[in-house]
Amino acid sequence: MTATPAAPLTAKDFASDQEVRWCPGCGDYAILKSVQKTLAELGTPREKTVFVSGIGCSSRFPYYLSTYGFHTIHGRAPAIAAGVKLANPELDVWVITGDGDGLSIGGNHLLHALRRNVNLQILLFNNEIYGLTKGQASPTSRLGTRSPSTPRGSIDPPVSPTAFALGAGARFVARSIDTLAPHLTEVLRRAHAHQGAAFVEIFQNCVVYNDGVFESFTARDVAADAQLHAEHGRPLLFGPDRSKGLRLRPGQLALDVVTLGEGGVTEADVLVHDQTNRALALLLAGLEPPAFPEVIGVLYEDPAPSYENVLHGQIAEERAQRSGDLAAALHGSSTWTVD
Amino acid sequence: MTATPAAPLTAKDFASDQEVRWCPGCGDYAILKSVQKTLAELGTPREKTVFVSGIGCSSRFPYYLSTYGFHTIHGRAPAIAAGVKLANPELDVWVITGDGDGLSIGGNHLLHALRRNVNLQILLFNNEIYGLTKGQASPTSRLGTRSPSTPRGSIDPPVSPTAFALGAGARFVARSIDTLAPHLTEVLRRAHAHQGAAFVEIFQNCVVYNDGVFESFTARDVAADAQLHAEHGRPLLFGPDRSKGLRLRPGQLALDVVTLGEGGVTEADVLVHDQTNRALALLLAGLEPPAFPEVIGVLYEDPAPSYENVLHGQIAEERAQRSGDLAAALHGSSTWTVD
Amino acid sequence: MTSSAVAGAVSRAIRDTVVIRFSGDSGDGMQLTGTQFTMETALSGSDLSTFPDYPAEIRAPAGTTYGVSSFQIHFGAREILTAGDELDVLVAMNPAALVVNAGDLRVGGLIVADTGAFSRRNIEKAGLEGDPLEGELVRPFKVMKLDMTKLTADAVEPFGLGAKEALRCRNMWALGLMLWMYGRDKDVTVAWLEKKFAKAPAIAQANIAALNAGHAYGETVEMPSDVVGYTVARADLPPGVYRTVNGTEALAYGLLAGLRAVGLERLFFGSYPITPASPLLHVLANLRHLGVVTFQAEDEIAAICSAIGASYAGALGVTSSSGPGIALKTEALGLAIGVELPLVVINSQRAGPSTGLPTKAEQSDLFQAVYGRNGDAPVAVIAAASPSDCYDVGAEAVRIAVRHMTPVILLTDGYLANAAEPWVVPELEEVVPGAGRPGPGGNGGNGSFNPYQRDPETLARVWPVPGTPGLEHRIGGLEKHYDTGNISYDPENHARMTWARMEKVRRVADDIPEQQVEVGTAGGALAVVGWGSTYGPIRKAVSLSREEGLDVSHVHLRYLHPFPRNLGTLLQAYGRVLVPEKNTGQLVTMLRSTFLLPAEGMSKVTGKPFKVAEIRAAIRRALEAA
Amino acid sequence: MTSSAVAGAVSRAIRDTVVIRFSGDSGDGMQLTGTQFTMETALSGSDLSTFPDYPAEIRAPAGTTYGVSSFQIHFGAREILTAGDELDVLVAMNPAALVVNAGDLRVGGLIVADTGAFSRRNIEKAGLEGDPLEGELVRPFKVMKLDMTKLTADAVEPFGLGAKEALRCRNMWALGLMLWMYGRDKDVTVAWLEKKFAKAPAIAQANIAALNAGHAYGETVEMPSDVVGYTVARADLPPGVYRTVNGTEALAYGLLAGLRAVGLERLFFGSYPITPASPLLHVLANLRHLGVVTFQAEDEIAAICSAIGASYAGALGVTSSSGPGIALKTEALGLAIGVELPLVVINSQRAGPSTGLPTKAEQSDLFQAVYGRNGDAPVAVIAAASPSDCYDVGAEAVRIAVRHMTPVILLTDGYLANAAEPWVVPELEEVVPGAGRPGPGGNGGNGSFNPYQRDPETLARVWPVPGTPGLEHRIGGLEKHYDTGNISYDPENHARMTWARMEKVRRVADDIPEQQVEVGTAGGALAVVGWGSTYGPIRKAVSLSREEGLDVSHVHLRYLHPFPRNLGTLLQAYGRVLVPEKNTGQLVTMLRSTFLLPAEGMSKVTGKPFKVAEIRAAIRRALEAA
Ligand SMILES: Cc1ncc(C[n+]2csc(CCOP(=O)(O)OP(=O)(O)O)c2C)c(N)n1
Ligand SMILES: Cc1ncc(C[n+]2csc(CCOP(=O)(O)OP(=O)(O)O)c2C)c(N)n1
Ligand code: SF4
Ligand code: SF4
Ligand SMILES: [Mg+2]
Ligand SMILES: [Mg+2]
Repeated sequence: MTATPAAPLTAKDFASDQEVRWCPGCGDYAILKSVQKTLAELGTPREKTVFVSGIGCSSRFPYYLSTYGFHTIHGRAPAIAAGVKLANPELDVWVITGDGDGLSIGGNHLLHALRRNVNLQILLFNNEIYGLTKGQASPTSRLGTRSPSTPRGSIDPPVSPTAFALGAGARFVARSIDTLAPHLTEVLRRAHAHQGAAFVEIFQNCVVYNDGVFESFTARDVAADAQLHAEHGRPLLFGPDRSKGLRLRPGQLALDVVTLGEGGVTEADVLVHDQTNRALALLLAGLEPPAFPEVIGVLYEDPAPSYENVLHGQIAEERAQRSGDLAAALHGSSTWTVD
Repeated sequence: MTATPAAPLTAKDFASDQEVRWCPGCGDYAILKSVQKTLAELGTPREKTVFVSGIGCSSRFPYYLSTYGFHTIHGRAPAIAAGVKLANPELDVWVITGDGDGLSIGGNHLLHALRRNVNLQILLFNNEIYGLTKGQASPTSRLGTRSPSTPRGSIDPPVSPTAFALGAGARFVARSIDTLAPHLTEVLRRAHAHQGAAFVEIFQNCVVYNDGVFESFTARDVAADAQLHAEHGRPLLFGPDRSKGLRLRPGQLALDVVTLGEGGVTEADVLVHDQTNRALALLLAGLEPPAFPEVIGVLYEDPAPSYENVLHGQIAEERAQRSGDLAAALHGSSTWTVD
Repeated sequence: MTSSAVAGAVSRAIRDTVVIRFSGDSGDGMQLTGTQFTMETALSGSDLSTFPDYPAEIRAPAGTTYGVSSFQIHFGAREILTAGDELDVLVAMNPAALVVNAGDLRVGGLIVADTGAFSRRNIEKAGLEGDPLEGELVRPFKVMKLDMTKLTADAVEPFGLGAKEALRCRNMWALGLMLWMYGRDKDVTVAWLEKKFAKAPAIAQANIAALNAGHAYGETVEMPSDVVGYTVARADLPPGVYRTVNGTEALAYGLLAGLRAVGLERLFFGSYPITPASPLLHVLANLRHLGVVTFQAEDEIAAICSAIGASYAGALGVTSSSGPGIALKTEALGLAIGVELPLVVINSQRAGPSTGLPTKAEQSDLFQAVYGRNGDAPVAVIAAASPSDCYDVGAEAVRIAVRHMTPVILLTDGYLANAAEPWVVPELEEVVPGAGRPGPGGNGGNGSFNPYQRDPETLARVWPVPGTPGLEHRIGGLEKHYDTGNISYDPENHARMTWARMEKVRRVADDIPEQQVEVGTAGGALAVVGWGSTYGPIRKAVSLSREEGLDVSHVHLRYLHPFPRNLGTLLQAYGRVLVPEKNTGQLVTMLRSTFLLPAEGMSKVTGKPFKVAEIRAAIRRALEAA
Repeated sequence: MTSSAVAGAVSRAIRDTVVIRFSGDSGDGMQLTGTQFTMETALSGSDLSTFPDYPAEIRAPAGTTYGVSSFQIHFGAREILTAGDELDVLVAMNPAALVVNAGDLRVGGLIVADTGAFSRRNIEKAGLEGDPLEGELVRPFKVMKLDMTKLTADAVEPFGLGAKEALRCRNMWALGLMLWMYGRDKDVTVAWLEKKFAKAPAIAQANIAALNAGHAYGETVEMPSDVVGYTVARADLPPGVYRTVNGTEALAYGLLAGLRAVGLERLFFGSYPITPASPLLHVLANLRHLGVVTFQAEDEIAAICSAIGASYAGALGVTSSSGPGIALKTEALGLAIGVELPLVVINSQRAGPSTGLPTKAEQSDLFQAVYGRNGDAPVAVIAAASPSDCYDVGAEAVRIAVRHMTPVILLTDGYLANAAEPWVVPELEEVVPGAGRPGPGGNGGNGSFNPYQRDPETLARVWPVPGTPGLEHRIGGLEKHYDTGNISYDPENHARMTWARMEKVRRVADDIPEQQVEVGTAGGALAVVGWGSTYGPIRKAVSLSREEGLDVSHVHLRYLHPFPRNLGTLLQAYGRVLVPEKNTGQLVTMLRSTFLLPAEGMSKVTGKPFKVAEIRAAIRRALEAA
């Protein structure tokens, strides 16, 4: 068996020999590139890396990587990935899911993977639509989305993936954009560095069924005004010349947009991002253009022991305390002899 | 068919002829009493009331009421209840679930019932254990809970039902205690009055498998110090003489316990409860004795159109615009005649 | 509109039946092209049958073989039962389409290829060395090379579309040519284009121009001497008002007709998208003015659970999915069986196991439908045989579910869901109010009410509906007492209830027609027994074999559980029984165990329909061996 | 410790076998009482079989009939195969226990009742008018009235317990009396009490005092003349080191022995609690030092999915549930079949459908196991016949799953899970490293690796494990190419893979022993064919019938899919085949379809075990009819 070459791997080394089968122009292509780039930079060996996905356009992802991969069933990737990780904690396990896969049929497994804090990187490609099944509304589709299953417009208030993750008790919650390569790779690096379940929502454009749904903050001309790149310990500033910021409304738990200089507002008035504050993360997750910027980056990170470590720690204890001899165990507490 | 007597119904009128089969001393008895009392006070006719439950000790609930009832399968009550409500919005539909039923196997349906905002009263009896299956740890069990399935203590960080509901986008989130009858009935009344999905977590004592797990704030001697009864528009005060309160840490999204009079603290410094602030609700949901009081009452309420109303509104529109004649519809857009 | 109307100058050869396949890239609009050709052909009085076939990917990279999307239509002056074994004409919009489909063309068949799309790049994308139009591949066929790309570009030039939009009109050019070739009209397509692109008139006009250009090309331009126009006479179909319908539409209408027949107001449809079941959700979502409530649930479990809740509330609960999704519904289906509520569960079967081949049809979920539950958990199982049969089967499923207070599993498949054919618009019967629906039951007095009171004839329980005063009751999945409906752990009672549930479903057999022979005689040397979408090929194969003088009959089952009461005796009357199935042998297993009959299986598990020729060969083998 | 050791002064009558049932309130500790009596009885050298039976409620209100909890033990000097048809002794701790169980007592049997618990209140709670000890009910039996409540109170008085705690010792008093009556020792129980209540010595001592008092009561006090002590001779069991084991423990050990035999380090057990499957989770959670990882998942779907993930990662994935939970695993099981990973799925069957009777055993999930999936989705299915057989079957399930790279469904039931019997502690064989486990496969070079390379003999695919350089590969539920493992939509390839999956599982039949005859001859007038926990009663009934000279044999199936290769021929050699099942007839259906054999079913769906007498009667009927 040929070991992975000693020479540092490049992004190309993480491409499989399979032809990529997404629609031309699909945001998934850009994400694939960024993931391959990140893997190369992390330098984790291919053979120790496993990508687990559910079902959906996004979930075809593992086929296009040269690592180990498991394209499973709809919504169950987090549960299967947990099994992989608990059975062999040495492996570096990534989960790829979509807004339908992860939040419609798979919401329960996502909830429990997050609250248990299994050390997985969970990437949710949110295109606010069911791509593979030809464009029905998904749990993240905006109210009024017209689709084959909602000809008069969808009537389900959408769920916010990040708010959901925060409510579930996730200890790493971040957001990025398919085509924002530098930002995305950095977020992926952070997610990988985080010990425990790391949840990353990636806004992904479905050119066929939901084209341009994120334009309000991804379009070149508005991006600077409509995106706030949150960084821990730094003031929550945005705008072309970082002249705008978020201020905490005095005595209340609410945020306002302020412009530096206007009405004597200085940078000191601008709230400093504290990634360890869950309530702040929830507020940031809820902001939307046009009134507010879309906040991306690491909204929340507050590490705790990861599930597989605690589990195998307990088991190690038991092994230390009790004999591993099966034959002995078979005899149980009391036996008698017939001769 | 005998119509419900005109005479106002009493709590006893809401009891079925079935013998109640919970363990002596189970908190479920107290909840049953409060629900029957509430139903009598609401004056909703028995025949228009439906209780839907999953599986668990708590889910036996419907058998003990004289209303319509459906004891379904594990974790699925919210989905079945949604079907009942969407098929006949005239009905007043309650869901009874447990911490295992609602948050372990049933987490996904709870998520979607809440975010869709179907007009259901969802009561989750949280005893932090699997009662009916003889005491295994549940998703709300505290870390280290020793149970038949976790002999060395559970290692899953518990999920907070209220935080989960807030993250899911619920528009009514409340908390009460099995034996706190006046408080519980008031919360139930509020939940019923709320148009849309109303989520109520009820701390319920399982005398057999998790006895006393809520003692730290339910025990007579500590209750006053350890419980904060939140009310919209009123300062968040607690303590025997309401001498303690919660203050918002200046410039931050964090709460501190302060004592009126000490260090010049006055009631004016105490944060006023705003039930429309999701971030505040999340903060309150996270407070725990001994450092903080356990906050009960309506943590969050911010009504939005309920799902079944919007749905049937759309349908009414369609009926108004298009002929309901099936025979005509069968002909479709173009036909031809063979003779 | 007869063909004469457009026959024009050229002399036309007569054809009895024709099989055409339009094939191109997922992006080339072949499904639309086929659908329009179907419509025009139906209107011109041919009988027909279609077979759309597309990849699982939404839009695989252009030009690749796995991105090829095809639409096949078989039409003619005779009764058409299948989409056709072999192609007479292959319209290939690119090299990939040609290589993928050439093998299905009959020797001497016609290839119409858009040479404009046979660029070096596309040829490579199709995994080929040289231009296939020059090579061995096309040797056995007639090839008509046309630069449709250019011809279309010229035709739409006046409308100032971008190159990309212009190219998108290619399929209409090809359609125009084919409509001319078979003497079909194009008015309906013109009207349809005007409606579809109402918001973008330029695009509408361009497409119409392309359509006309393709049509005119055949009409006017000098065609290769060996390619002429054809006339296909009208089929003498039984008189009536006709429309084209695919299995999905027919099924949706059937459910509504059934609803009406049992006097119910509301059909609640809880579903979760999955290929190839989603189209039913899409169709019903547009019929909400007819009493449908559609609910796209968070998953299949919630979908069936919401439908069960709706049935409990007095509506008719219906849920629909495909194999993997049906699997997820299993536990909840058990609940519906236990509480004895009416429910229709529709399974659009696809090739498995697991995700398998989502866009390919199979019949491999029969075992799951009949046997696939924990406990002794009987349901009624019926299957649709053809697109139009979906209407009758849909109505029948509702009738059985409501009259017998039982879940009914309706089996269809991805082929039926998408295949279309002419359909005589059915008459709706007068409805006898309350008929076919169990009553609410009587109150035992003093608040005790038994929701499991049974109809002595059918054993169906009463259907008391929330909202009714005095009938308040509790039901659930735990075993209940036969006489009170309360929870009961009594062993004898469990046995009594178990047998009551079994017998209730068995008695469905007393309420359905006896099994008829589709083609042939009741008894003889050989019976070919089928179910579901194999109907067309089997019927055709048996008919042709009988014309040859072979002693073979066709028996086709709609009722798979319980079987029709006379089925055993009927099948015993044949020397041999052959059971073709698109699975490894499921119905044949059931027939053997039920009737101890040495029935023999015939499996095809390629995800493709049986060919008439394959079944004819099997018939011959069976009779020779006999 | 032989009975002589405690026989004491009184003269003892000899008994060959005895059936005792301890019965009382859910809160009365009957299960513990029975378990201790079992332990002492086993140590004294009797063969035995037990049958715990308790309600679905945790603690139904005291004194109610549905709150009654019972423990039955059948022991004796002969081979004991069942828990016994009829009771010799009923220990009734309250009126409800008496009314619920009296019917199972043989005429002339002994009732030992605690009169202290026959208060007016308790009598009413049991739904009775007057004291049953005075009425018709007990007329056919001997009744021994003892105020155990008072006798216990007196015995524990010195330890100053509250009335409630004192009452809790009643069961030990009753145990003491029964141990005396059958000349059993009590040392183990004393030791067990000291350990159990180590933290509360007063309670320990009080219980021991009660135990001694009950024992002494028989020893010393003047007993009713017609009630004496008994001696039950040692059974001559085959020599060996023995312990008692219940089906759950045996199964857990069997899985570990199987793991060891295939040379794997880690068994991953993903499960979700459900009655009656939970005990396996509880037992394995205490064996993590032996290489087990237990994971209580959020639901059954996550449970099987985590196990599949673990198998993908190179451990052996095992999951366990009961009917409703198994139903939920169906879709994921299809994935395991599609990706061909080893997996053991254990189903502790209970009475269905739906929630049904959670604490009652049934065999009604056989169809689900064999047929219950979408697509052509074969798995191996095996079943355990007795508590100790669970060990062998557990090991065999692991062997088949790993050697054949397939999911295996192991069927057991709530009866086996809880029933206990003496068990010869098995020897573990030497392990041949790497044997019985497929290799990782070879790398095709240039990064392309086919994870579906097959063993020419078994058709099992290779098992490349993440972490291994050079074997990186992708698998999934979509159909894959036979030769490359890549996604393939090719129709012929799908057919090839479908048949490969079928044939792989069929070949398990070449790797298992031929079917043996349990009792009797290979061929004859009548075969009684069973599977699972009906083993005991069938074997006993057939043995007794043969002693009567009847020509009947017992064939018991461990392998339900595929069947043993000789099964058809074997069964053809009998005039008639009778198939007793705790369902409405599932194995019998499979035998009929597979072998076209006119096998006849015999159903019992009360949730209770077959009685030997019931099967003997059926044998007689069958032979007379023959
Ligand atoms: C059990 C099951 N139910 C439904 C489906 C059909 N299905 C496949 S993908 C999908 C939704 C995919 O949406 P999303 O997760 O957002 O992925 P996307 O295609 O948008 O990337 C559905 C409903 C399935 N394959 N399996
Ligand atoms: C599909 C399925 N899985 C598992 C079970 C077993 N089961 C019944 S109740 C229960 C947990 C109940 O816990 P909870 O919801 O907290 O209710 P409680 O008994 O504590 O009131 C479980 C696992 C079941 N009945 N059905
Ligand atoms: S359908 Fe949408 S998400 Fe799917 S591949 Fe195409 S563009 Fe991407
Ligand atoms: S087990 Fe616990 S929750 Fe269940 S009935 Fe008994 S006390 Fe109540
Ligand atoms: Mg999506
Ligand atoms: Mg609980």
